[in-house]
Amino acid sequence: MNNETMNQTAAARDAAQPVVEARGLDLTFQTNDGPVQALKDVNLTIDKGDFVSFIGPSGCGKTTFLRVMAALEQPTGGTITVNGMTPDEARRNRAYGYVFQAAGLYPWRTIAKNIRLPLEIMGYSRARQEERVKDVLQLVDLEGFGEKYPWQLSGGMQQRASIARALAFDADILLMDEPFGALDEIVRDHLNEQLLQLWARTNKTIGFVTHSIPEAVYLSTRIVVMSPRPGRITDVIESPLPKERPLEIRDTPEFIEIAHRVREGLRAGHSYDD
Amino acid sequence: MNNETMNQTAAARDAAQPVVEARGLDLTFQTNDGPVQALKDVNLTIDKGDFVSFIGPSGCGKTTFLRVMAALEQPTGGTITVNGMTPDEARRNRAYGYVFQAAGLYPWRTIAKNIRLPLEIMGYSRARQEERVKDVLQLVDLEGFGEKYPWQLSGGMQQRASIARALAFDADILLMDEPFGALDEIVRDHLNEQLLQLWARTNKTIGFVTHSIPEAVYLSTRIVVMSPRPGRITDVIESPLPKERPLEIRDTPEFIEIAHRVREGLRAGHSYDD
Amino acid sequence: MTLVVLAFVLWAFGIWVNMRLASGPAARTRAGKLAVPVIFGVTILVMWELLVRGLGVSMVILPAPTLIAARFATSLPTLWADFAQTFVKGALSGYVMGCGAAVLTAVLIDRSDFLRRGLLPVGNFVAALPIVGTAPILVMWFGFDWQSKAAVVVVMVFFPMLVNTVAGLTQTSAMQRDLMRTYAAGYWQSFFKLRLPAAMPFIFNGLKISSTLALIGAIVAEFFGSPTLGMGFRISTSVGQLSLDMVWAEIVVAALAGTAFYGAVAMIEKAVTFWHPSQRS
Amino acid sequence: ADAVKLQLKWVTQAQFAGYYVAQDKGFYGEEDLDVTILPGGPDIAPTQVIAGGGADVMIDWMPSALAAREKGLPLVNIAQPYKSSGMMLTCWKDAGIEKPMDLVNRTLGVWFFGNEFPFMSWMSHLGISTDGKSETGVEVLKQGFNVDPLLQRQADCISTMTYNEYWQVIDAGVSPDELITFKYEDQGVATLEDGLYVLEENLADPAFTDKMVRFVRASMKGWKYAEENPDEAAMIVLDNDASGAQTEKHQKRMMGEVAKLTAGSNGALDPADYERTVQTLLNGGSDPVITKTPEGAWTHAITDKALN
Amino acid sequence: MRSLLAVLTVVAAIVVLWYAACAPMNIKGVLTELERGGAQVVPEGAPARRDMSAFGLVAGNSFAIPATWAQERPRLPAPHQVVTELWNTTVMKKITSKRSLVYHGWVTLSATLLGFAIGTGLGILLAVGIVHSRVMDMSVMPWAIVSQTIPIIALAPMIIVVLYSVGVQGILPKAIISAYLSFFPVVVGMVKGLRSPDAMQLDLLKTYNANTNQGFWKLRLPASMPYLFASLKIGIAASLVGAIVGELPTGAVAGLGARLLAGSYYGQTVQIWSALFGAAILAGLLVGLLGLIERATLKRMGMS
Ligand SMILES: Nc1ncnc2c1ncn2[C@@H]1O[C@H](COP(=O)(O)OP(=O)(O)OP(=O)(O)O)[C@@H](O)[C@H]1O
Ligand SMILES: Nc1ncnc2c1ncn2[C@@H]1O[C@H](COP(=O)(O)OP(=O)(O)OP(=O)(O)O)[C@@H](O)[C@H]1O
Ligand SMILES: Cc1ncc(C[n+]2csc(CCO)c2C)c(N)n1
Ligand SMILES: [Mg+2]
Ligand SMILES: [Mg+2]
Repeated sequence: MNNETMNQTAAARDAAQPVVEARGLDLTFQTNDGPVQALKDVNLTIDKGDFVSFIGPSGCGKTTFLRVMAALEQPTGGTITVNGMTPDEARRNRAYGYVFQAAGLYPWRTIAKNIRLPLEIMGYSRARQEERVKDVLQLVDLEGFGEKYPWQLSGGMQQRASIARALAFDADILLMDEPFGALDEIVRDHLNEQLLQLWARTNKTIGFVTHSIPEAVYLSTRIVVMSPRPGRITDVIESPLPKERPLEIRDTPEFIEIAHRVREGLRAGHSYDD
Repeated sequence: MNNETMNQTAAARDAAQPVVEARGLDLTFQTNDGPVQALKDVNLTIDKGDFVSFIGPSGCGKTTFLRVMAALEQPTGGTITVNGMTPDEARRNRAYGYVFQAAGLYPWRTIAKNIRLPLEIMGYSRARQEERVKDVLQLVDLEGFGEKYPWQLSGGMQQRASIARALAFDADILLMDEPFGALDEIVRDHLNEQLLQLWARTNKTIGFVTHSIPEAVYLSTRIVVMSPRPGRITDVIESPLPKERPLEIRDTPEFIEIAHRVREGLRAGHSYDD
Repeated sequence: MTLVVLAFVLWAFGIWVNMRLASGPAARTRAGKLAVPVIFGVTILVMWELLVRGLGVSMVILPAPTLIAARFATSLPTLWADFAQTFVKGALSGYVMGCGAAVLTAVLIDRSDFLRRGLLPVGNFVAALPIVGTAPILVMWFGFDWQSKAAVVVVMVFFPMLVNTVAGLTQTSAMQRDLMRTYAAGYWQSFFKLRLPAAMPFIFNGLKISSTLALIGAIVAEFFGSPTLGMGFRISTSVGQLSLDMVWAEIVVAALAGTAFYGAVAMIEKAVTFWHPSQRS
Repeated sequence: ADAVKLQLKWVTQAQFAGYYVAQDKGFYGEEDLDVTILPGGPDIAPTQVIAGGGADVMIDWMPSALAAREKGLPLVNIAQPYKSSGMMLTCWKDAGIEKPMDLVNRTLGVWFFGNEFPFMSWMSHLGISTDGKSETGVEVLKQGFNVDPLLQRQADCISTMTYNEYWQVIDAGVSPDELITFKYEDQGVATLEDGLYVLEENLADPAFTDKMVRFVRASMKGWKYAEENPDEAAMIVLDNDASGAQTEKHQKRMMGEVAKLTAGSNGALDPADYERTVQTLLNGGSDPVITKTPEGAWTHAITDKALN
Repeated sequence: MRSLLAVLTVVAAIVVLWYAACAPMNIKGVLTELERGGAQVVPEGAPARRDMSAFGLVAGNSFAIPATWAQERPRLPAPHQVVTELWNTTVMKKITSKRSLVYHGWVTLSATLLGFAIGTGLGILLAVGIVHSRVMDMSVMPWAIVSQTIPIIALAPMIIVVLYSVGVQGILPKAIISAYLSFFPVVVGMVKGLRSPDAMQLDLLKTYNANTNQGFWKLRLPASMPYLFASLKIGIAASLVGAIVGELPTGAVAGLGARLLAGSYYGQTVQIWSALFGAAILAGLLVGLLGLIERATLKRMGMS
């Protein structure tokens, strides 16, 4: 596969160079009742193969930061590079797989066709398309729903379809905005495991927004805690957990210790007295 | 308060009589590629003052069952009564406060006006409206956002506004469809506590859909576990936890025991081998 | 007088039947959906007949439906020839050319925000030109035969179609577009896979509006010069000769053809935009 | 004063000068009449207006009135201020047309809307078919309101009135010797134009008849005044034109031409002219305007009282 | 600002094309006139030129090009001719004069506005009925569509006659025709708008047991506002066309329709074009005005 050989040479180069490097990033939205500072002085380095989770109260700029990385939003200050280029150049190199906070399936395509969409655009052969669609449908446990239209599925099923769509092609960097928000714990655990396996296998770099502290701790090599008004990074927690993570790791003291630290960081961003 | 005296006499009567009683409930959607059985032979009794959580894989019919209770969907078989009447009669008596899975705020109304909507419809006086809006905005930690329009808020903030809207008036029965799905753990804990307090204070009956097992266990007097294709109830777990529940209760063995049972029930509904 | 009273009794009856039908289970069946408007129409026709007879309205003012039907039946060859001239040659060819050109133009100007900003106001301006003014000019330019009628139709349908298509091409949500951006999809890829499908409801809106405009345009244009053939020619000539039954027979043809045309477009719409919420309920 | 509503056949122009003069000079007032003049236009069928009760009396060409009568609308001619017909066919000389039979195999512009009858009769008189260009037929176009088809050479000939469209062709820069005209009057197929018609049933009402007597008397006074003072009449017409489209030059010239057509009439219908019109129409070939000789389509009752 | 520049560029391009088009469009008439005036043109004689290509004639007689922009009765008047005529008939004439386009525009405008008011009112009423009553939805909507396939210009004279016979005259008949043309877009748009609330928004009201009335005022009506304005803009343009059509069978004594007709009747192309532009400018102003109202309303509703 062309893509994979490319990835490997890239990996060799990236060992020294970080994948994402943000320096003093600012982003202010101009709204009709004044400016809203969504990101303020954000500094962050993400290395090749990192799994970085973003956690923080609602409205703290998690989505916004993900969008800046994917060149969907222009920062109003500071610099950011992705693979040593601007995010937009990286985008044009098809570096990203993005899972949005809402499913965003195209209503005129069936689930299978929705998943096939990026493959068509990136010029996969017919046979490869079929194969990938089948694989990822299975991955998210939606076999048999390929021929349904999006509105015939429940909210959680749609969300899984959109995850499948992002996994169907081999993007270097996977950006996921609360992908598992609408899913129950069991599916979530299952998909968490699958995601970890995929990550370990492919050495992708993953940016992941979540509201669940255990999920963040379980998945990440690094947890970024954010705080709102204005949105900024208050803490970056490196995880000492090994790359190999059975579900039971969640009961180990290290795990609980990190979760505690994240919770403390998170609480600092809130105004509740408890 | 007129409403409350009414509630008390109602409570006396309801001690004997269940609030919701479903017997052999079936619901089949007719779609263009054949019927989808969303609910099959559902039997459930909810007593006055119960806090019932519904948990289950996505697509198992949780939303559908809530909608049937609120007379938003007609069952195709079986019977259901609410307060001894049909759901539709109960609806006409304004028995329900409903929080939808998506926020569903009216975009042409500010947050405060959105919350005021049910109050206007139910003929609250101006002064009472102001007062209620102020109270519930505070409850969900959105003071100062009353005059913003929905799209000026992040996803989580919108969801909180929609919860405030359902709490603004004194409905007998509160039906909440994944109300805290888009919120981080801290806010979620905070709102969980608030909800428990409200419930203890007002003796409301609450139906609550969630994907979080700890949340279900923490909040409920009874946990209904559902399973898909066709959607049915596989387990109903009574909680022995006291009505008074500090957050720390989540570390007690009883709590962990119930959570374990729920997890097992949930797992049974999935096809994963792990 | 009794006829007039009868007319109103019948009207009340028709409404009553429809109320029953619409609120009953029949309303969901195909037959029920067809029956209600048909009953409504038949009620109006019978009322018309009874009122015209009952009030003794002169035939040169408003002929009774039976007279119109009789004239329709005896003039089929003429009506057919007029229909072919006006609808097939004038309206249909103009419709195809106008709508086709509009969609192509929309695609062209869609690539440039500058052109879009510049052309749309001008387009709105041209769309407001009244047909009574443009028709004589176009007859002068394109001659008396169907070509000038087609030209009038092109002018009439071009801008509603253009405006709708351009609006439709912007009808994608930010998230849908962002998705394409993350794939680094090319212009034509996101055009065919996202913007065109998303635009379809609007394009069909334009096609439906244009379908009624096209026939009217072709007919009206014939008032300003035509060969001795065509629906507009026949209508204006027959009015002058006080053959009101013929006028109405042509109007019936126009209504039938126009409704069938509209219905055909609506059916294609249903098949193409089945996914849109307005088609799903 | 008694109210009278008069429906014209066409827009306000010197063609109807007599009535505007009678109005302006107070002739109607002298007869204790309150006359409203309703202008016509390309979309107005006077017969329909009178049938609908929109007017008491109307101006129309006799073929159209007789056709309406056969359709069941009993119109009666009560006066005929126009003695002769002003209609003609105007052709390019350079197209090689010299005599009526040269018309075959050419494209001709004709007015429809009830005005096609004289042309059809003439063609059938000549034995020329109107079904398309051929050695024995002509191609007919439904001419619009203006002379463009001739100027643009979309047609070889068009219908014109001596007092109106012909001069528009001239005004467009064409010199009279580039043109050749065929007057219906000269071809022996002239039909009566611009008569006054009312509904037969109204004539049974003495009050109505009396009103019409006074109306015709005043109108004829207006016509005679207009013939004698053509320029003043044209200016009166101009004052009454609400569209602001008419020009002084054109109206004065039109009045001059119109005066030639009204000159021979005192207002009373000449039965001989009527017979000739009916004969022309009855001979209208395969699709004649009228199929049987009309009965009671005219009366002298009004003019007899009005003019004596 | 950007938009203005864009519009000006497009207009400039159109004007250039327009001038260019005048030459082939008018060349035959110009050559005939020049020939009458004694000039030497190729080929000689109008019949010879009749079937020749206009471009060929322009190429062969390039000296005649300026004359194609200054004809008295052109097939296509040059832009400056139309502008001059517009200027002369608006600014240079007293607005009470019958030759003033402002006067005629006012006559048409009054019928347009009355017709628009009637049509919009009727359209909204029908839409409300259709949305709330199944009978109306099922029986009226198909016939509303049929009504728009009937060529109103053919019916207009009869409508006027019938109205006349029952004593309705003056501005009202015109307004009724204008209303007939404008009610349909309003019905279609409003039905769409009143039905635009999604299932969840409707369900919410259902849980409050809101009555139909409350549902209308608090949900359906506000949700329909963008649709309402879109269809009002189409409706007012249709009203204007309706008023102009309605002027023809009322004797076409005054109004833009009368100007169009008189221009057509006397072959005054320049007058037709200026009346046409007058009508389009009027429509543009009306639509622009509605746009302003729309902006203000939606802004107040927080929807812009
Ligand atoms: N397009 C926009 N225009 C104006 N303000 C915006 C826009 N998008 C986001 N914001 C504001 O920027 C801030 C950050 O928003 P963002 O969506 O990044 O939050 P988030 O961390 O993703 O929250 P959540 O967890 O609720 O999704 C919020 O205050 C939001 O109101
Ligand atoms: N309007 C509808 N038409 C057809 N099928 C439907 C409709 N609504 C729901 N369904 C089907 O009914 C089943 C139950 O859906 P429901 O929305 O109740 O699931 P849920 O338990 O709420 O799931 P989630 O956790 O993802 O919200 C699903 O299979 C869904 O596809
Ligand atoms: C559409 C139409 N075209 C021609 C005439 C014929 N016509 C009758 S009177 C008159 C005035 C002559 O200048 C003319 C031209 C008409 N009535 N309607
Ligand atoms: Mg977000
Ligand atoms: Mg659900």
